[in-house]
Amino acid sequence: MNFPWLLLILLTPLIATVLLFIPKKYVVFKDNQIALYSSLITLLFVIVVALQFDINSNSATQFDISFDWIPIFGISFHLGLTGISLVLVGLTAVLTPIVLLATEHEVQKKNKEFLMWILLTQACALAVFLARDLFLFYVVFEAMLIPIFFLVGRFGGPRRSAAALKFLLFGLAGGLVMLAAVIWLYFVGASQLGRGTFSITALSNELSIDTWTERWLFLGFFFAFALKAPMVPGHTWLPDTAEQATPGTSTMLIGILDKVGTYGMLAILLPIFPNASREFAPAIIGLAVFGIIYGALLAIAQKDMKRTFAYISISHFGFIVMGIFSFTSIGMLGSMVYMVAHGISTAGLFLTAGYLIRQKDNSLINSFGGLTKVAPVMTGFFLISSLASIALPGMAGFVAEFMVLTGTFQRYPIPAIIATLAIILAAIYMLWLYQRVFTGAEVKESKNIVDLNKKQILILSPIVVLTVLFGLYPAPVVKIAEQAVSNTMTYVGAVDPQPLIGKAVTP
Amino acid sequence: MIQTVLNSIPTPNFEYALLSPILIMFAAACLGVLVEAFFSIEKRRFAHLILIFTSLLLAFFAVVLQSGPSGRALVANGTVALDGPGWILQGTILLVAGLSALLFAESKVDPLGDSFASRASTLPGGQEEKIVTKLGWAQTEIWPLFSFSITGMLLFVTANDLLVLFVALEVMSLPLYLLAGLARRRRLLSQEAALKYFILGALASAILLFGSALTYAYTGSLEFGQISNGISSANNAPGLLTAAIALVAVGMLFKVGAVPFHQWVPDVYTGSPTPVTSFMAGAVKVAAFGGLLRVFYVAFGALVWDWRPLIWVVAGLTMVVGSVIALAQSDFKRMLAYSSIANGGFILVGFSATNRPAIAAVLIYLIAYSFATVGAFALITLIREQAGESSSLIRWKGLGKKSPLVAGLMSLFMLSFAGIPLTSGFTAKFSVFTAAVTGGATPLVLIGVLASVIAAVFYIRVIILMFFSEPIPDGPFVVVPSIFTTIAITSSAVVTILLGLFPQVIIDLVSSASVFLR
Amino acid sequence: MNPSAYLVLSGIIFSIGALGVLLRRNAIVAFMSVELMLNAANLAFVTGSRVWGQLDGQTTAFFVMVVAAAEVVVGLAIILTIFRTRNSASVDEASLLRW
Amino acid sequence: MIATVIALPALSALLLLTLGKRSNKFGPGLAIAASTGSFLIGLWQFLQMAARPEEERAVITTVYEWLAVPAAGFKVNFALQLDQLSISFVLLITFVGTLIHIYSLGYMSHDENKRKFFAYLNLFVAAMLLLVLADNYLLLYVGWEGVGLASYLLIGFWQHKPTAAVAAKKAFVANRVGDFGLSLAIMTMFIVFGSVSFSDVNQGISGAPAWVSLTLGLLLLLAACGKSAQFPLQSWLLDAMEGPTPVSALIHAATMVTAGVYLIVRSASIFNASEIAQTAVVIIGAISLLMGAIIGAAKDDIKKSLAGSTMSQIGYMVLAAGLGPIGYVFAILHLITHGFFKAVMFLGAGSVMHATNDNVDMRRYGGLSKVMIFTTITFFIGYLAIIGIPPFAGFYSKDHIIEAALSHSWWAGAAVLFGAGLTAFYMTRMVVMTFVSKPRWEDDVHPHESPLSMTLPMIVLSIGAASLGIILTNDHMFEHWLEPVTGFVEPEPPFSIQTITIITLSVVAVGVLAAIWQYRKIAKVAPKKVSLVVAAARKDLYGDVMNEALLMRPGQGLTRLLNIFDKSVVDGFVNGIGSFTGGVSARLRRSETGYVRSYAMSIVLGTAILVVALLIVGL
Repeated sequence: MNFPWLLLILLTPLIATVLLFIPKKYVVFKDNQIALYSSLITLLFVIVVALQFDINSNSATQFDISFDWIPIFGISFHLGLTGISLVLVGLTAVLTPIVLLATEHEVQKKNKEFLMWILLTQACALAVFLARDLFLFYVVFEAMLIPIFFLVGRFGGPRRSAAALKFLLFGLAGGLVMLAAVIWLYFVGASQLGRGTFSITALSNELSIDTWTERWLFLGFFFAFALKAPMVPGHTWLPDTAEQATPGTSTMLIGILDKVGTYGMLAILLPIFPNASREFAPAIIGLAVFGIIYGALLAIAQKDMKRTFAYISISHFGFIVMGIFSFTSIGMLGSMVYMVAHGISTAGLFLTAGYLIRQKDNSLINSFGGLTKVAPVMTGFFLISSLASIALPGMAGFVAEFMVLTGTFQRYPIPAIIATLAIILAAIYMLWLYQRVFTGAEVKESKNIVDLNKKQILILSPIVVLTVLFGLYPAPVVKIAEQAVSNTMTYVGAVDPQPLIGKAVTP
Repeated sequence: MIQTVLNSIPTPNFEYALLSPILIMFAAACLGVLVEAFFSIEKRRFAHLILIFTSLLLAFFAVVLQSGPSGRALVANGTVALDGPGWILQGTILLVAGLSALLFAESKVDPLGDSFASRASTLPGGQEEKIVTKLGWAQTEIWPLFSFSITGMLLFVTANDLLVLFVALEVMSLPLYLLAGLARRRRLLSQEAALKYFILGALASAILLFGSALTYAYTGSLEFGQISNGISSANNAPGLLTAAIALVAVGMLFKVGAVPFHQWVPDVYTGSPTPVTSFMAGAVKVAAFGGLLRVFYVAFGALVWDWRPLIWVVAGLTMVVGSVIALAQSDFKRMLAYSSIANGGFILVGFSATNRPAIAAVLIYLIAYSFATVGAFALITLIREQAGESSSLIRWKGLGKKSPLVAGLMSLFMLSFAGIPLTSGFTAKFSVFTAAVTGGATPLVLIGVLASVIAAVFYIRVIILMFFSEPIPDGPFVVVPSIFTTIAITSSAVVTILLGLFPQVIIDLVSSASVFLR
Repeated sequence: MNPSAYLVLSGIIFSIGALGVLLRRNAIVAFMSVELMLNAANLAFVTGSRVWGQLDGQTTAFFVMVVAAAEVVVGLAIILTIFRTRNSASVDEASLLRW
Repeated sequence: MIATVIALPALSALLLLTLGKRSNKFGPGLAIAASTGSFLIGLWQFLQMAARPEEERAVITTVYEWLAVPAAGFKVNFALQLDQLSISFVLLITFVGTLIHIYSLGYMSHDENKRKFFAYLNLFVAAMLLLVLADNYLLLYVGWEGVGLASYLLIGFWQHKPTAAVAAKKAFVANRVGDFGLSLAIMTMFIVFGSVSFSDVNQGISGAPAWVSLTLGLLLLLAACGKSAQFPLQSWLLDAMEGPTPVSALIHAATMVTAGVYLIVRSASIFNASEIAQTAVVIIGAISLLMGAIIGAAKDDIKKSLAGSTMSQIGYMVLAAGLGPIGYVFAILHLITHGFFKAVMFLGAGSVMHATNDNVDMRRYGGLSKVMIFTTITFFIGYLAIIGIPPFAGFYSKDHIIEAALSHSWWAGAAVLFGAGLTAFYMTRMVVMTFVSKPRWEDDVHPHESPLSMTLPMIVLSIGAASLGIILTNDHMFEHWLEPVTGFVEPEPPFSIQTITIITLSVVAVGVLAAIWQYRKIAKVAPKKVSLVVAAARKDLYGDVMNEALLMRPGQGLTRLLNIFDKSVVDGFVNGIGSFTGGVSARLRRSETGYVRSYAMSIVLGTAILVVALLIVGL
């Protein structure tokens, strides 16, 4: 067995959670320090793993560690790293400390509890990206509802209970349907292979499911992932949740956890149900394109900043899904970059706006105006995050969006063209929001807004740096995910379309 | 002459050792009666406590020691089947009953004493009641009744004969009817619960008995194995037999609280003293399903294609109706009652798979559910107002602020009921659904999924009330219990978590023991 | 003999008992109806015993009687308590627990 | 090396923005130094290039591999292409850019956010250089949006004015419409050629089917329309005048708005391959040049009038670029001369505003020549250049375009000729209203000449505006210079060149005279009763009205409708399930009547049903 790096990554936040509850006389660190240091240690481990990660390796997973869990069902506690999961693990590891730092004073009273849930959220996110056993994946997929449920319900706005309930019910609805599919899949596997297994690798490699069963199973999984991602029309929980949750929670939720939906599509749906994936791809692309435009249009119509961000994310998730189901290397890799870019820009939007919203306890767009003058630095950060979010070239979002669109265009030109319209809508929703909140005459409410201080600037800087970095040099993400994506392409049996004339440039 | 007659009757072969769990509890019950007769009122309680816990422990050890492969046999002339499921059910019943016993014994949470009326014979609200309450008397008859009931359960789940089944059912139920009516507070409701439970229970057991009689009339035997043989040798199932099966089914389904035979459950659960409710929702449920499994798998197994569709319908109805009505409940105990109905539906899903995984799944579900439900009911006893337990949900607002521990544990049980992974509830649901899919009951699984989502709403609402709302003024307070309740709650919580994290142990145990002897 | 006649009779008695439970308000009468149902079962048992030429069914009838007696004890105790509190043995009056 | 041209202003911008107020003191100086440095490096590069033989002049420098998906054969480098075309732009951008930096020193001296302004200017210069130096369309796109961003920031620089903020957003959105075209074009290139670099596309286009060049041509034209404010995406440019005047001069006159022309010329091979696309370009150019001129003739706001003029002049360039190899060179030539003379006029306008308390209404100017001698002279040189009086620069570039247009078709020729007349009219009108006629100043206005930092750039630019035409066209130097990149074919107009010159000059003369006659007397307030044409022109020929009626209003309605739809139908469905279940629950709950006999009833009935059902199943 390998050195259990992945276990270390997973255990760090859990241990920190325990440490939070050890009486303070035995622990030198303050609560915030414990959480922050643990997230930094996790990041360190992830970096170590990333440096050792062999991007050319043909094996399905690396750094595997596996323990028997429920052998009778062929269930094991199997962690493993693919390029796809490494990218998302990295995103989680980077965003968590930023969120922890940025939300340091977000809650005063129940700080310990807040930190606990954030750390548990992180642990769940890491586990779900690392799981190579479908049962384990499912368990974490459902379990991670709980920390977010509490984060929303305990620390949110006035209608947080309803939002938390809605969030949880959507999650459960998707999850339970998926559970039925998971069990059915297990049954299919057991009767076909003669032994029950939940190993994702084994299920992808060895199973050939009959057409109708595969279709149903595909739909079962897709339902869960689509609700999580969220895709229109299963999206209504997200605006409500984002509106009520604190910015830190929203960052964890939308920036990281919602990626589980798209990750699931890429890492589970496609490899295990290749035929059904191919069959349903056109319909899903249609749904995704609809979501892209629908989300963008609705983002324009919102009156609340946080709701706007939520609809923007819905639009962006449409892009990610579209890239995945384009079945082209560019599209899928584009989706990977998109997930990273979206995670970062979401964090930027929510956290920057969070500093503002917290001062007034109000996120209505109309209640602000002309903030540039009183808070120029905040304005700057918000503008950069906005631009990152609307995929300004030179920022990570652009590379991602371009790759997704190009990948889709290779196979589905019309949907890609329609989706491209979103770049116009994006300019409208984001800049109009910016215009109303930050420019124009100062509103009375805005007079006593305090600008970001040095510490806050420092906290938000990594977001900006990463956005630009991946915009100018997306190679790290692309290279890491490349092999995994090419494996997925092989599973689906898709071949990249060749250029119409002239050969492709050989590297 | 007499000698020859006596010799012509074979001496019954009676395996005392293997039957010892049942016998121990029976003895405890009889001794309990003697304690009532011979001990002074001050010492009775103590003696009963010693007696009950010793006997429960002894019986449990007897189960553990003998439940190995060598201990599986048809005993008492084939009327009792001590097979894998039988032993596991007995063990579970003893453990869960033990937890309930701890709640029975608790006398610290209520300033007036334990949960039972000081004198059941006194008029509610009358002068006499006040006096005996002031004297601090206790209705210690609950202990022998409790022991009898456990004896009945132990026998019920291993009964391999319709007559034994009927007798065991009555031994199990009659004490319960009485126990239901013994609440210290809200005695009118408690008595009403007892009456309802009694009349409906009697009706149901009469139906069961008539079904048994018809079965006997058709097959000429009361023993499950021979009934099965008798059925298989017939070419088709004539009306007599199908009617018999239906009647037996009703009797059993009544006990498990399946729709449409469920209506007693909410009333009785609400009215009974909470420890008794926990006993009914925990141990009785286990026993009832144990009996149901054996009767239908062993005796009527040959007609599985006839009765299975009906079980499908009942299971679906039970899940949906239980979950849906629970949505509208404002009283926590009543909500848990509907939850118990709904959970019964999920167990029926597993039951309807009618294969070996189904037996294991049902057993796992029973174990997971019974512990969690006892834990939940135990927690109710701690949340009080001046007038007694505070079970009105709306008043629980902000409970998490007053007592994070109690509210947190309650949330744990709620999450387990909702089937969230990493709790025992998920393990249970997973095994039941897996069994159902394997057994070809996939549509039922889909209904189960739907019902789970509905059910999640009311479980989660409890958490929302406790944690996401501000406390109301003059709301309930949380009392610190004695060691009894503490142990009960802790064990339930531990089991709930352990079964969620490491389900392997229990799955192995149950899977290796999921074959009925016939 | 034709056993079906006895079985039909027992069925009829059983149904009468069931109807009694449904129709009579007085708890004691309702309870007596349940006893009637038990006796219908006894008749069926005895019929079966006769058909198969065994003693099992007849023995069972005795067991049932004993159980019925036990049931009476418990039942009367409960009904009595109710009666003492409410001065009525009507089952319809005990309807505080609902919904 | 060439990368430093971009890096200098980029780093300077980055520094000024991150350091914040701490760099207030040295900020403007640093920005000017960076821009000057870029210009010097560019100049050096130009001299080196000029020294090399013709075929070795184009050099591609790969900085690093930007984006690569080997599996799909997809690779885009961060690579810079320095050739005759791009170096021309580099020089124009850095030279004019530097001058306008210097001018801003005076113009923005009182603004508290001066440093930020210079940072944005530097950012713009960097982005614009990236745009013209990129060796592929995707990298060009980065610069393309970069200048859009800079333009957005600078238009909205005085964002406390709501109009400025709105204008900035409008500009960005309109540009994004163009970007829609550019994005699709790039994607199409990739699926057709497997590459998005200029050289691969150029090579591949000859073998591609006709629809490829047509599609690409139209998409690129859409992109160009957005960036260069051509019909139908023109309306943002007039609003963009909300920005500080140096911005208008640099971005919305001399450089950024001409990027569309650059794009078309850069994609010459694509347009050469599709006659329909070319014709479309010519038509768009013709419409825009006339529209711009008409708008310019009706506006009383000096900057808006100049903006109309810019649109019109870019219309000339676009039209020229649409003519194919006979026009590319002249499009660029006009672009460069226009960069000078329009910049000088904008700066002049800025100077005038500076002198009149930021008044932009020409009806309240008049007689300024007496108090602002440098401004008047430099503006007048620009005026002579734009209306095409020999030997000023505009004469050479515009005359060539007219020749080329005439050799293309009669209607293109007519359009450019008519445009020339209109140009003469509105420019004369402007000069008359501003400098010549009687003073109509506001009472508290005391006009004065601007400081040296402002007049100096104007003087330098006016020298260019006066002389560049002669210098560049001398011995067909510019044609030869650009020919290797764009190709060049001598236009063959139906008339002799002399004839055309005479016709042009007479049209111009008519325009000038008409303006002088029309504006011999000027009211302080714009007359209300005017002809339909003037009324329309004052409203930007209803460009905004159309946008509002066709896009904005329906769009707003749609989003509002969708919002309601989302809340009541989509979410309503979800909530409906919830309340439906709740309702069912409330009803079913009533089945629990509390009457034991009714419970017994359901047991008995249930039993009966079960028995019957089992009997049925059993059969």
